[in-house]
Amino acid sequence: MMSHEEIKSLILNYSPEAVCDESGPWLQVSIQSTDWLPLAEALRNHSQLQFDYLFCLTGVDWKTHLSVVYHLTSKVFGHTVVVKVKIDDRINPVVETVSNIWRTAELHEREAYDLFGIRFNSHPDLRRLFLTDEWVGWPLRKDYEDPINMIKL
Amino acid sequence: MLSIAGIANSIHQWLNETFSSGWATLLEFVLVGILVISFFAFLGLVLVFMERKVSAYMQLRVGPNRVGYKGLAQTLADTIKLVVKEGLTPDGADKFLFNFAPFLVLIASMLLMAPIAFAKDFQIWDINIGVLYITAISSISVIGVLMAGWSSNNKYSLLGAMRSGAQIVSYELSAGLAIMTIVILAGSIRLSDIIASQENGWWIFKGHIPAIIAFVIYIIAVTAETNRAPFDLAEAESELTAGFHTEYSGMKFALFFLSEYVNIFIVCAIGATLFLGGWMPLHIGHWEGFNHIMDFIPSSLWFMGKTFFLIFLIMWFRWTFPRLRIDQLLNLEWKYLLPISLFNLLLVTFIALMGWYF
Amino acid sequence: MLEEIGTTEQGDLVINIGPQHPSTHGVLHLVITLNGETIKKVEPHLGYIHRSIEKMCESLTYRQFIYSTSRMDYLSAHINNHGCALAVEQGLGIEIPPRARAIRVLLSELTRLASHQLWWGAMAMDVGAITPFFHAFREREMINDIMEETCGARLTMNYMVPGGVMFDLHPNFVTRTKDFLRFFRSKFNEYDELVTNNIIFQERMKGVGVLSSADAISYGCTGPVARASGVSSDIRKIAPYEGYDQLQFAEAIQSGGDCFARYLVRMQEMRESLAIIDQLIDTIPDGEFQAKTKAVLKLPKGEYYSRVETARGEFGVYIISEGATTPYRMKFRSPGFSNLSALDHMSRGSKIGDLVAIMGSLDLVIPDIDR
Amino acid sequence: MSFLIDYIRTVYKSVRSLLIGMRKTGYYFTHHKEIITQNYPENRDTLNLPERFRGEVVMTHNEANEHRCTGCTACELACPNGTIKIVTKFDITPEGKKKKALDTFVYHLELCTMCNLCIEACPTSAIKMDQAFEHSVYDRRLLTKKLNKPDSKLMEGVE
Repeated sequence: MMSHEEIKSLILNYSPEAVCDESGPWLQVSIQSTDWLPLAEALRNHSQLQFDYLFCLTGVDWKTHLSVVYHLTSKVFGHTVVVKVKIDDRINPVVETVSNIWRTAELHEREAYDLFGIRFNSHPDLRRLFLTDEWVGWPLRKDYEDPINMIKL
Repeated sequence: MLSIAGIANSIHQWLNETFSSGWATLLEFVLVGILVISFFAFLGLVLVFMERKVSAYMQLRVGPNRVGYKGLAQTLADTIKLVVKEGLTPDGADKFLFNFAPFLVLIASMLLMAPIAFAKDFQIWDINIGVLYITAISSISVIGVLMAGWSSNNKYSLLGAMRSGAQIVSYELSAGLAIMTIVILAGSIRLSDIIASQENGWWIFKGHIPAIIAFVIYIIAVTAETNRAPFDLAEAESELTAGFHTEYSGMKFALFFLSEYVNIFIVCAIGATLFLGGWMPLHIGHWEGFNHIMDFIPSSLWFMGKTFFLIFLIMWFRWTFPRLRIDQLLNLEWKYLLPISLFNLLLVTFIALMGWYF
Repeated sequence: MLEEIGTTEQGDLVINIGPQHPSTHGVLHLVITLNGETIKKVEPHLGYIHRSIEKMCESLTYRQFIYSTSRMDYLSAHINNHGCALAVEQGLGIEIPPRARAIRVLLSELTRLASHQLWWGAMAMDVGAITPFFHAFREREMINDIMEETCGARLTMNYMVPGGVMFDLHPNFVTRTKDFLRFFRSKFNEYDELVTNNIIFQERMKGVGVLSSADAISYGCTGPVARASGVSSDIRKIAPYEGYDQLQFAEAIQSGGDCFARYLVRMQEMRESLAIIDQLIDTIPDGEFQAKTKAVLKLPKGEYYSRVETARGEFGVYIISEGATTPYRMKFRSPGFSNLSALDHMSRGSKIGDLVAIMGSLDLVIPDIDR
Repeated sequence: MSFLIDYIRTVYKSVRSLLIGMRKTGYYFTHHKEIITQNYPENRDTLNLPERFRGEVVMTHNEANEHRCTGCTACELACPNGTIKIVTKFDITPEGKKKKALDTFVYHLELCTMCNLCIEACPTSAIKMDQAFEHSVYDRRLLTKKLNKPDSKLMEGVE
């Protein structure tokens, strides 16, 4: 089990622009979407990190930008890290897929695409998951409006 | 003594006295036809009700208990519901085959009724190749199942029918070989002869080891042949929803349902005839008093009792065991049942030659 | 053989299993490509029961949203609520009274038992034995009655509130639970007699749907599915919550990775749950069953993540708060969703009957997948 | 030779495991006292539901047709699905002041999930959960209920 400091220094090696936040129980790393793929490969393959288990993938709409939050754990060492990937382009948000690194990401990324409209580059099968193919809009975005199906309390 | 055979004989005499012999035979044909069809309907009602009650008690339930006295009329109510229900035919189906298949299945099971001796001297047709007739006719029903599966234009049905075909064709082998065991012991393929040969003891007792092995194999094989659980792959509801009869509704479905139960009755009746002495009462060696009491029980009751015991056994299997997979099903037949029954046939031939049976 | 798997060509059968199908236990829709009886590809189509609970939660307060998570994994509704309550408490920084903790753990384990019992019956029914289903319901009914008496509902209890539980335990709870334990122990060997030792059942399960431990991790499998592949993934052990670290129980792990291993893991878990209940039932501390909380809950700005072990695996609640009375973003990491993603991998090259057995051994609850 | 022994052993073991299962179902077939089915609705009179069972929300009224609801809308705010709608009116108190009071307590049973949050939120214990569970009706509109009885008044001393 590595301390936050050690993980942090290793991560900063790979993406020097990452911003780390140690306030929570887990180390939180914020990076830009362009830096994500090299960091993901490093997190998975580095012999001291080995984050082999992606247990949560969350899309978040921050009104000004979108972000994807990856919760990663290493089953070998037991340490956990939270990576927040910031996507500035709200109109056409794109981020690299990690479904080839963590197989579970395939369905999770489809979910994020379905509900937030985040495109995952080179994803093997990026389609709507829950909603019908002809659905218009991205329901979990904060500015989504649907006068027919949405019930306001 | 009033017996079924006596009644049948007096009707036969009366008809021959009243009409010319040609008319009398024709009337007897009609009479037998009506009897078989009504017996069919009655069997369907009774066996479905029995199955529901047996399953209910095994599953800690009460079973049907609302319609009629203690729920006895439940199956009747269901039949009425099925009769008035619309029989749908799917759009892409082969209409003729789709509608013909349930009747073919039913006719096949009706034909099987002919050589069965329901009581002493009470048999529709005592054909001299009885056993051969049974094994030949029982394979016709698979054509009906294949027809139903193919003509439905449904992939589930097709898969179910194909499974059923593979299954029935392979299990007929060991059922036939098990029957052969008794044929060797009895020395005849006429059913009345086989029953007569069991007057001093049923074959399952007289033939000891090979007969018991043959009996077990026969029960397993006919369970598979009638598509009953644990071999109900043709209609495996958790895999293929309803298999070959997925697209059937109303009365056409009811015919499949009916013929399934009648088939069970028939294979159990044949099993009872071959292994358990048909209508022969239970006789034990030299216990004259006991044997005499047993003789008082009517032969038809003996036959029905044995048949329903076997039916209960098959129902018991269904409500206890999980279903096999198709490859395991074929493995069981080709790797276990067939070698064992072939070996058993050899054994019984040897025993019969040496006269080591009682 | 392997090359041809995974491609659709002429002569392949494409079959829709579901959305209405007896073995999908709900409205799961699988499009399977078959070569004869052999499966080449399984593609899940989801969304038939998608209610977007995550979006709904954004307009519900922290007290209100807990009830809606019961509707996700309805078989372990109580544990789902538990995870939500833990996340809110983490944000509020409340200390929960010891009595409330004991009650929560007790009911969570009872829920796990009830869920596994239903799974056992459904699993047996998937492979064609119908009778065990009713036997499973006999015991499950007793748990439901206990739940009904204490929580007021049988399935979707909504017994959790931030800071504790809604009511105190019912006075009959302890005696009835002990009765149940005694009864269940006396009937537990029936489970083995009817199903586990049955040769047909073993043949159907052994060597079917094998998932290696590396694949289990990569596909994000949790709960019994991961543990059957030899991956230690019990949140109660690796990140103990609610005093699970003070209880004596073993993590059920098997190495086979096939359906039978998953079956054995769940059977073992039932025994462990019984052991946990045994340890707690006589030593429920006295005191408050609810911590004092404000009428209107406001979580400080920040992010909160809580993990619990439901009957199906790891359930995560991820709350992003902007300091308001409602969450800014709520994410539920449901175990079934990740477990389902391994289905295609596991069932390639096996028969249709195997697919049904694999689905049964994954213990899928469709509302949990769709959310 | 060992192949043959294995073969026979497999057959024996398999048959034995099947027979054990059949013994169990056979036991239940013959022991009818183990049946767990309840005969509903014949047992309606003896059906005892636990007092905490949540069937529907009702408002308690005493003999003088008085309820305890002040119309504070705490339950309406606590409800996650908008099941409760409270219509208030202004009563004139003897002192001549205007006072907010309950006019109609509308309860949409078809939306209710029996989560108990309204009962927990009620400051005056005006509403409670009832054990009735047979809610089926042929018309959905019948499920929208008015909980305060006609001409009922606020109980004395409830603020």
